[in-house]
Amino acid sequence: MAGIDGHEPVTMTMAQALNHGLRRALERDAKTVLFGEDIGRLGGVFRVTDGLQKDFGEHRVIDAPLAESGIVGAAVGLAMRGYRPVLEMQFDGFVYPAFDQIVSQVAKLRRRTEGAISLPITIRIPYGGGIGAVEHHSESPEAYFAHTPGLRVLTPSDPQAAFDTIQQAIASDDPVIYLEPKRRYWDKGSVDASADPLDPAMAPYPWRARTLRVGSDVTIVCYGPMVRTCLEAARASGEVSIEVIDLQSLSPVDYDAIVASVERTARLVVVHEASRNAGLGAEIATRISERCFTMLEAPVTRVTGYDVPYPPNRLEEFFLPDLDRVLDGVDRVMSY
Amino acid sequence: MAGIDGHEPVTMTMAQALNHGLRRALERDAKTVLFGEDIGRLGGVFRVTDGLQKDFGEHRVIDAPLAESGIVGAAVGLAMRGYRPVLEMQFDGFVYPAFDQIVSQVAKLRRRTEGAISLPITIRIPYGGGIGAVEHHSESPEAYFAHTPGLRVLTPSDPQAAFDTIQQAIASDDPVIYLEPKRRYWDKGSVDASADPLDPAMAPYPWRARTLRVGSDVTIVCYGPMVRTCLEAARASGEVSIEVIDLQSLSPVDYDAIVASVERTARLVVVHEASRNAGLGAEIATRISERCFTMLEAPVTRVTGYDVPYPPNRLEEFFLPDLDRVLDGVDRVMSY
Amino acid sequence: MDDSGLGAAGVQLLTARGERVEHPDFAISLTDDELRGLLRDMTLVRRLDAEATALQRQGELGLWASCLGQEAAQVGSAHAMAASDYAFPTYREHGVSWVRGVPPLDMLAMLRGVTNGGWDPNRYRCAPSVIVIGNQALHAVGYAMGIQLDGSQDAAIGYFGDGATAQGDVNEAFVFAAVFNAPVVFLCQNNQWAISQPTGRQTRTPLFERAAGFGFPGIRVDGNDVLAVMAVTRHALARARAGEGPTLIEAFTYRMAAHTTSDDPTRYREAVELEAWRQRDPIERLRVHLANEGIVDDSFLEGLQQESETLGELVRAGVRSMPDPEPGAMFDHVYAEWHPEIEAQRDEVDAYLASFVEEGVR
Amino acid sequence: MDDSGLGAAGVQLLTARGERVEHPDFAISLTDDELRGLLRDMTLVRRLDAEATALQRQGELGLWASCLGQEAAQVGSAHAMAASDYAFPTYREHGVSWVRGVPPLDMLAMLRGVTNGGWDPNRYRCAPSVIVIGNQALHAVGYAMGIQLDGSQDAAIGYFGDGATAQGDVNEAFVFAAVFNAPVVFLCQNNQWAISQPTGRQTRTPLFERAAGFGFPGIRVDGNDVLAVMAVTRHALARARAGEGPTLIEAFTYRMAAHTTSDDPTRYREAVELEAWRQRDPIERLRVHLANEGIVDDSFLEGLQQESETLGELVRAGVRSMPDPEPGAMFDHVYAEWHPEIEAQRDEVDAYLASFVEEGVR
Ligand SMILES: Cc1ncc(C[n+]2csc(CCOP(=O)(O)OP(=O)(O)O)c2C)c(N)n1
Ligand SMILES: Cc1ncc(C[n+]2csc(CCOP(=O)(O)OP(=O)(O)O)c2C)c(N)n1
Ligand SMILES: [Mg+2]
Ligand SMILES: [Mg+2]
Repeated sequence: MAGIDGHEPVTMTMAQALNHGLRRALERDAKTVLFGEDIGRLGGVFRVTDGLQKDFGEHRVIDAPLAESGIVGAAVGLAMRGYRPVLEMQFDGFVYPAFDQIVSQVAKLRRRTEGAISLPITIRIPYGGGIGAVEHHSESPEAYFAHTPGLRVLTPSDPQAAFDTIQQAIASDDPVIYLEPKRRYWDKGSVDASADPLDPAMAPYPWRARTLRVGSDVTIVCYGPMVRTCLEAARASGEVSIEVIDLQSLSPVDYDAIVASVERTARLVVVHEASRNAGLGAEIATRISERCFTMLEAPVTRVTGYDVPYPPNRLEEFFLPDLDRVLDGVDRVMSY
Repeated sequence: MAGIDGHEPVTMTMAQALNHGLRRALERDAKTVLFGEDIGRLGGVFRVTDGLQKDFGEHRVIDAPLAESGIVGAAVGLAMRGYRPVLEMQFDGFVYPAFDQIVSQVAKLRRRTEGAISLPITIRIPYGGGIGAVEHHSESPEAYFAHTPGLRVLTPSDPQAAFDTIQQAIASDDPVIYLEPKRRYWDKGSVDASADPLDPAMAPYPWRARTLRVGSDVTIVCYGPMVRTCLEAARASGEVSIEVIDLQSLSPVDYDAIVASVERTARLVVVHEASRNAGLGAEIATRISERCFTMLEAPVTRVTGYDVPYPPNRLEEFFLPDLDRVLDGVDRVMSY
Repeated sequence: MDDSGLGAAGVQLLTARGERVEHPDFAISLTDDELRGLLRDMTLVRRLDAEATALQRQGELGLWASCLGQEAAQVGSAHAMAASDYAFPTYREHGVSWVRGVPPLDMLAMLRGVTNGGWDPNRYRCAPSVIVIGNQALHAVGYAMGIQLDGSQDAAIGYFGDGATAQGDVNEAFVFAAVFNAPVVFLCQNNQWAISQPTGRQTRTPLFERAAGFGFPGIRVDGNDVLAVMAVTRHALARARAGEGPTLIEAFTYRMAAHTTSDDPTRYREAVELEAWRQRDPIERLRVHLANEGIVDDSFLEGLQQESETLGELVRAGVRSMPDPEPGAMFDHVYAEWHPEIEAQRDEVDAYLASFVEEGVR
Repeated sequence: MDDSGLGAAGVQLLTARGERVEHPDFAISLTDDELRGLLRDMTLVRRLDAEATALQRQGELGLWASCLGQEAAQVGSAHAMAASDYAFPTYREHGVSWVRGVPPLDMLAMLRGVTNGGWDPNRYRCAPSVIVIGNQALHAVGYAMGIQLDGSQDAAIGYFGDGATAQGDVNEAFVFAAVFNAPVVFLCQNNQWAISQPTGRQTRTPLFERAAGFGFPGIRVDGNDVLAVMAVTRHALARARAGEGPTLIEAFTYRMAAHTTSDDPTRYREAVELEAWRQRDPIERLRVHLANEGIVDDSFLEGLQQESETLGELVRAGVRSMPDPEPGAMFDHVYAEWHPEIEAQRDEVDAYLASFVEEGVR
């Protein structure tokens, strides 16, 4: 991984980019500690924390007992003592035991104390399906967190975004639910580490959407694991010119970016893996329907997972939006 | 409470109606058991289970240790043994410790076992604000549950609906999150107990919305605690003719009823206490925008709580939609 | 020791009749000033509590969770703390926040409904009271882990009730504290009731015995004996500072009042039980002891009475004149950093409320 | 007993060298047929496990969580159960579901990815394996509460690992079981590891000691000694049936394989540890014992070897030919009753897939 600190972009996987981002955060601030199950010698089940305990010590990269409420609850106390805890939930399906601490304490303590206590806690959660896993290992819980005031929710879609936004999330004085699209962990991309992601000029960056592809007929809004799928669909689409927006921040959402796009395309497709009912797509559709009411040529269309528990993995290809389903959504808004 | 079993409608509070409904369920099926904190001698902090332990015994109305995950987890086991547990969470803010058992087990076990195991569990939760309570006692968590496949979510808005739907929820072989609008517990209404709410003719009833007021200019969709507020607003509105639909079932939602109304009014306001972002209002707005795209004269408007933790009670009147805010929403769709 | 209901294992230094007794493992020696200070704090806390209860009845407070009867457990344990230690209380620990120096009106602000907090936790090193049963036990452990990482000599105390011991979070706190050998004291006030449920609905064994299975000591102390509570808590804090890890203290006491002002205990408990515990009153026994020893005299007690009156007046007047926050305050401090939605909704509320002013309606 | 790593408290009836020893509190006397049956079950479970591991490597299964080394703890405890008792296993209890009669292919279906369950729980009185650590401990308690309400003599067993003891749910299960005196046995297989974490990261005390603080007995047993596990579990089940409440059994054993086929244990544990435990193999010690006693001979062992081969072939062929479910199956059994959204989405998927058929694309 030579060159990560130089000025040459380096090609690496998203998991490696996160590892480098965590390393930078550990170097930057002695109060930053990593806490989670199996993150030490094992380096986490996805190796995102690989080598960090060896390099920073057992008091900076701390293996936790097997209890997620304990991990998050203890992190609240660590934050009150001035630490900046970065937590790892082993999988999406295992954050729920900590839901109470997240909703009742992490999200509310700053408001409760009228700003006297900040909770700069980052909760990293590998999320989403597509890796052929068993039950509880493919969940997309973003709507639960987006619906919870007091939290911020971020998700990167490529190694560069991962490298930058994990550092920004950790540096934020707000609690951040940091959703890592696990099936993109092994996707490679170029990472330019020369710019400081905490540079004030970049500071509002993580709360801004990115337009990854410009197009004129339809806007696709997506995030995390679906970004690659949507970019592929946009490229595969012959006649229709598709604009692709990667939200990055799921709460708050950068609606100005979407509105600016829909003002040109007049058509919007929102894509996510999570179940449809009361999912994030509904909020985006509602907001854009409000702000672009007279402009829209077709109702906002959602391409999402279904309202069933995540299926056994031999069926996940039918549950997950893929290139064809995204294009089917595009067809629907085009032919409305 | 004479006459509840006769053919004369009786006036009672919603809390009393629920008590009668629970009593009927206990009488109907010996496998029905009530389980929760302080539900025995105390009769629950809202007295909804008042007298039931005395009449049915400590093995039918069981006081639980103070642990919500324990209550829900044990209920899963009771259901597997053939029981029909009716749980009480003491307040909305105290269901979160049980979130994991609800999302990972209650919602998924039937699908996991391909129908071999049903979970006829009813989880009663007094919810919502407006009673001047302290923190964690005024939450509206419906969106979390509506977003969770495998659950049904019901909420009554008056004593008759409470009496009927609590029995239907308990009789359902699906898990039901039964949200009781706590500030309506003391509202009185006439309860007709002569019809059997489990009569097959009434069977799909709890999954159907009710049109409580017919109007021609705007449709208001609301549920639970907001129904009374919306009815009052509709009555107070001089010029505008307002139709009021009480959803009753929050998952699934009876969209046909809403569409049928919006086909006439062309305008929709959705009202709920819960925070706006990724709330249930977004789903309803999105679905109606899809199905009524060319009909709508104005974007669907939401009148909701804000995206902040529920405020201290001296501020709750500003957080909660009231008659004026509902009419303000109506003004907005009328003047769009 | 029979009169305490404690059982043989309970530590007692002052009997219910105010007799000073010795304990083989726990000793305490306080100056007269310190002893008078304990009596003063307990007396004033009781007055504050009574005043708050009255204010609730008058509609000035939304709710009150009385600590009547638990003054020794709270004041005694808090007095054992150093200024730089950190307390993690529940909604009932008025005696703790009082000793930590939290101004009485700050303590009442939450129940007045003008805030969900009330004081700056870091100033008094006393966290805001936590309502979700058990959550704060983990905060105390995490804070203690931070102390350890700092290499400091501070300690944390996590307060909770008998009912809370059934919660997953409290048990996870035991696990984490033991595994990390965290400098934390768990102070469980077993006040015999969790709303309507007696302790027997949460456990089949004395609560202090829970600790051993997690790998740290548990001690039962007469929670109505301020000297014993202070001695035992000092001992546990000393262990924490010495790197010996956590201790569970079960302070055996009684909730003399209703669970909260919304509760009706006549539905579930017998008056005779209350009567028995009245005989074990924590303040009266200290008063008797100090009077017998000549440490307090009538003039001191009259002065204290006067101070109580003054406190009562201050609280009454203060609560009544406590201003409501501005509506926009609900948007303050939700986030530390810029948040477009919060700002937009704040503007929405401002504009909406302004429209009434224009129309002259509100 | 030294060779077990168990400590003095551990119950052992068969040493690692296959010598039969007596224990003052736990005796067992089995017929030769029963003894052969135990050897047979452990051997076949091990073969099934090996076959599944191989199938995973070949890409036929998505994942496999091996029970290698834990056969005695699983087979022994399951053999102690009556047919009408109910087991609540985790993802690793293949030896339990085997003894409960679950067909081997049903056990593999979840790992094949064709279902999230695999068998009808009520038919075998064996719940589907639970993956969220600790959840099932509460299910077992609730089920046992139901037994109690029925006035029946059944019992339930909740299985979990050493890591699970840190979870709130497991501790709440202890609370509920104790308070309701539920006829449940907690069978904790302490296999020394929770993925990469040694038991010391979850507890500072031997796990069986956890129970006393909750008010019921805890027993450590040599988990690689099938006779001792069976004796101790029988004893605990008898207590449950007699209305004496729950028991925690810590079966002291070892996870010989990786956590799952996705894991790489060389990153966190030493080969020498594995070697020490190989000397305590649960199957070999029973084989030696039965051979020494003349209860099994070469022809029996050859027959068993043959049976293993047959099982292996059946599993291989069965897994390879296991059909994928239809896409629409994901909508089945989500709800028991009519659900308009589910039906609409099922139609949506059908129509969408049909469009490809029409276009001849898929
Ligand atoms: C998670 C949770 N569940 C339920 C409640 C409602 N509740 C408030 S206080 C209380 C009893 C607490 O008893 P205990 O822990 O003994 O403390 P005490 O009130 O006696 O001081 C209950 C059930 C709550 N606050 N939090
Ligand atoms: C709530 C939860 N958190 C994390 C995980 C991920 N995980 C799966 S198995 C495991 C270790 C379990 O250890 P133990 O309880 O000792 O059982 P063993 O695997 O050793 O049989 C972990 C952390 C999970 N399944 N559930
Ligand atoms: Mg109590
Ligand atoms: Mg283990």
